[in-house]
Amino acid sequence: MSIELRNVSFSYAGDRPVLRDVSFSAEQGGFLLIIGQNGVGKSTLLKLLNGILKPTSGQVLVNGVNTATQPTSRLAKEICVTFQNPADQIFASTIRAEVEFGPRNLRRKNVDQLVDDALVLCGLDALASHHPYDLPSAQRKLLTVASAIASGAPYLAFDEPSAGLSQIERSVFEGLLTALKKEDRGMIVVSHDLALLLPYATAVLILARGEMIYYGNAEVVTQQDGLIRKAGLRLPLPYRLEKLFGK
Amino acid sequence: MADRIVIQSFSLQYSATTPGVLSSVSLDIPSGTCCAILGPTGAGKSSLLQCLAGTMQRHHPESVASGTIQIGERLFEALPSHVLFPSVGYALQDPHVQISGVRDTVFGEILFTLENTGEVPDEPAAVILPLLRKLGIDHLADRKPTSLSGGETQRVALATILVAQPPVLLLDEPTTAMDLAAQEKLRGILRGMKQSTTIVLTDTQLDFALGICDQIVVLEQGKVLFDGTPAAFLRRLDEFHTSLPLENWLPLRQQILRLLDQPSRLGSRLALTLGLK
Amino acid sequence: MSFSIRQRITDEMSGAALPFVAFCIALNLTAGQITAALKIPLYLDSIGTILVAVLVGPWSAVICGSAANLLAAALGNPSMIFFIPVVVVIGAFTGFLARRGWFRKWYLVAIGGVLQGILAAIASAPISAYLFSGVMMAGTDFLVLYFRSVGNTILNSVLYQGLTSDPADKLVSYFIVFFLVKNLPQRLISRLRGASNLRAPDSTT
Amino acid sequence: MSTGQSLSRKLALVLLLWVCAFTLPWTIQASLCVVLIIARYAVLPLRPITPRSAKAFSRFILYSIAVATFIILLNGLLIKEGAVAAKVFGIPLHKEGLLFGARTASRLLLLSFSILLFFVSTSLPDLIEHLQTKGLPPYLALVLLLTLHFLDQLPARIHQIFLAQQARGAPVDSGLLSRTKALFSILSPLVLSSIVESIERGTALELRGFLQRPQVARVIKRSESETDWLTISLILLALAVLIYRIVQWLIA
Repeated sequence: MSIELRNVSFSYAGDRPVLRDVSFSAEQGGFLLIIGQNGVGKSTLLKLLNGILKPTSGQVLVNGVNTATQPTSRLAKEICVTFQNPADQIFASTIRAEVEFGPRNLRRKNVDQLVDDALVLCGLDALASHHPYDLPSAQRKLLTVASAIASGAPYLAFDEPSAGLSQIERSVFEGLLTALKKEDRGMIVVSHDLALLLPYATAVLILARGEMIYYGNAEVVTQQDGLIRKAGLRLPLPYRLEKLFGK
Repeated sequence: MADRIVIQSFSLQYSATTPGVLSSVSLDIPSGTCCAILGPTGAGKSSLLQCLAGTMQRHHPESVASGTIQIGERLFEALPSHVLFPSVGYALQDPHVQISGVRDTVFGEILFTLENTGEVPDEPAAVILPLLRKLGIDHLADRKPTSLSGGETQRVALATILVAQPPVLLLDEPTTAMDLAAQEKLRGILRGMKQSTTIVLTDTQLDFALGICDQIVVLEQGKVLFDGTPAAFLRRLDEFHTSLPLENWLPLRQQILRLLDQPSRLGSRLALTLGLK
Repeated sequence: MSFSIRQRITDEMSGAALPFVAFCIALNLTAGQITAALKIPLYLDSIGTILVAVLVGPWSAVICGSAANLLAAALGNPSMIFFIPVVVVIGAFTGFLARRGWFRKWYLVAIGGVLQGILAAIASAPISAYLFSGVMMAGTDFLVLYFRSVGNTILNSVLYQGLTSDPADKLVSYFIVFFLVKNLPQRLISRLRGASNLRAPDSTT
Repeated sequence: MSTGQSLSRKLALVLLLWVCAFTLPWTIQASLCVVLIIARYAVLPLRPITPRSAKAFSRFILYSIAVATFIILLNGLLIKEGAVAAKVFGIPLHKEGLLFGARTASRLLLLSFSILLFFVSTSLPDLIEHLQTKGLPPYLALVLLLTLHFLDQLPARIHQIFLAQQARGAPVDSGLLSRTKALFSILSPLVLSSIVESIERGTALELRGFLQRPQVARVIKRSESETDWLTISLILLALAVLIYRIVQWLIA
């Protein structure tokens, strides 16, 4: 059981390729962190995962099924992709109704249970009857995470899930990462937030100008500064200080 | 040019029946410095900025406030009743919202601010182009404001405020969804304008603030937990691990403190990195 | 008088309300297109106007409706310009009802919607009778045709047709707005002038 | 020729045509409609400025033919006065009715074509800018420009929302009922987020000093009112037609 990309390239009609020859596989219980500069093709990669976009060449396999042959509504049962902007998806007037949307669409059997668990994991259970737009934006972000968890999909993919989170939500987020690992869910996360996510990553993929310049274990990233630089990124300040002290 | 901000025992409730968002906050932000207000969601950071910008009274007519706010020469008992622009510039968290979209070009969008203030110079380009150059976006002057990338939008949004040369600049969580390279660029820009502008920014993390700010304020549940220099903050780092994400910082604490106290090459390099010098 | 009207408009149209009114104009234009594309037998093209009337005020609603019809004309449907008087009536009347608190209770909304439909029918009848002789190139033309064929004047036929179809359209529009407004985040809405239209009078103090 | 001048001329032309639409005999009005359609191709300042407006104009020509036909035939059928002028599929059409229809249709089309010709050949932002120099309050100009901005952004927004909801399993590609539901799940975030965003935008405008000082809200260089003879003659012509018509009516 895995999500696998085999030599995937993608270009929007007639344009130059956004992604070139990307291959990786994400396992259940694993955490793949995808890093790279803005506009490097990370969001395109996410859209390939659930078949919203189909690869120009190569294959995307979700649990062995080629995405080219399946509609997104079917693939959404296996992998739930959440985009960056909560405003793109929030439509209900209560938190609970919002979180219910996914599992109901996917016809899960135990909707109430899924929703309750997700709300508790994201620390939103006490706010279930509130209007999403009455929450601070950081909690609205967690709401989209709760929606994804409640979908019941074995794989979850996120675009910058920790952007704008403060310490309160960050500790909630770390808690749910641990819980999801225990549930054997697979995570694929696109993020700049190395400080928060690098410790949880089981694999890291670095993209630069549409190409995969590194795919492998996470420790190497903090040790080889050049790798990060090559992607046009910088390590968080504490990591850099650590190096400074090491010398 | 820049204005000093003095806030004295300032308290705020959104309405008489709801719990307070800010309780007896007192701050002194000297002119031409940068102050970072840090704290978790709901600490009252944005509310404080809204009070300083003058939107609180307008948007929440039922709010109850006490204490005084002094910006430059002007003293307000409780809340200012109107938006203080262009004396105070306030950049919202989402830069896309800041760009009105009613003008075809970035240049026009920035000119729009000058039209609003009623102070359009005879040669607007002579004011706007140098500003764009300073922010490193002069090549975007003729672009459509809605066709820009996130980082570019942020700098254009900043320009729409800065063009009015506000003596006080408020930035609400400017680094959300910015990669570190973009943060570095913004930090450079802010450093360049500190002399002429008093900057108050809010953030949920420490990293951006270090290296730019002269003063750190930690706010939690409407109360000031800490108010002092970055160096003083680093000394008391472990007190704030529930309010700020510091798990990467705490292991380094001892070393930072040791190096800060003894002047060595490594120490001065560290001080430089953290903006303590 | 002209000063006071101007003053009232600027009172309603604070900076915070402007983009909202603009969005509602866009909503009017697109709602009409969507119902046309889906072949739903309703116009719903005054939803934006009604929303502004409730959340901002009557003057802004009049501006919203007029601007929407002007832009619709500019975007390829010139006959919308003739019906500006009708949207003025809709904006002003709905704004008036909202000020009286008619958008707090569902049954008042229902009565208001029907009344609004009748008013809209009366306002639009002379226009479509005189300029179009009742031929609007819409499904409702058959009704006009029927009324005329049994011996009514053009004006009366158009009026009868309006009275059979407009109340339903406005009733649906009113309810859509009623539920929409209920489901909006109250914290943000309070930045708009008309937010007090929705609160029970005792809680405004 | 400045934009302002060209706009004044076009506005004067619309005024003249509207006066004609309510005064002159229908035969002249019908011929004026044809003249307008030709003018759209022949007169440079009246040409559509974008492919989109050119398409709108072509579409309206087709629509106008249909409307005219319907108005004329239906009135010929329903107004049973005068002799039977023609029979279509055995249905008698009366002369008075047909004439009434022709009068209505030519009036309607002349009014419509004059408006449409004006708009397709004019850039809306230019028009708004021009009206502002003529005293349109800045907040109204801003509302109109913002509307155009929203309309411009709408397709991209809908696409984004569509993707987000599809990823959550919204059934966008099956059965009618679920499609209606999916429509709801796309329209709701659109309306909700647009309203929230529009209010935020309003705050941002306030924070940029918009309408803070109404008295100096916008310093617009008022264009010196240069006398443009074409504009003046068009207006005079409109007046002449009106007076001629009133005199005729008084005599009769």
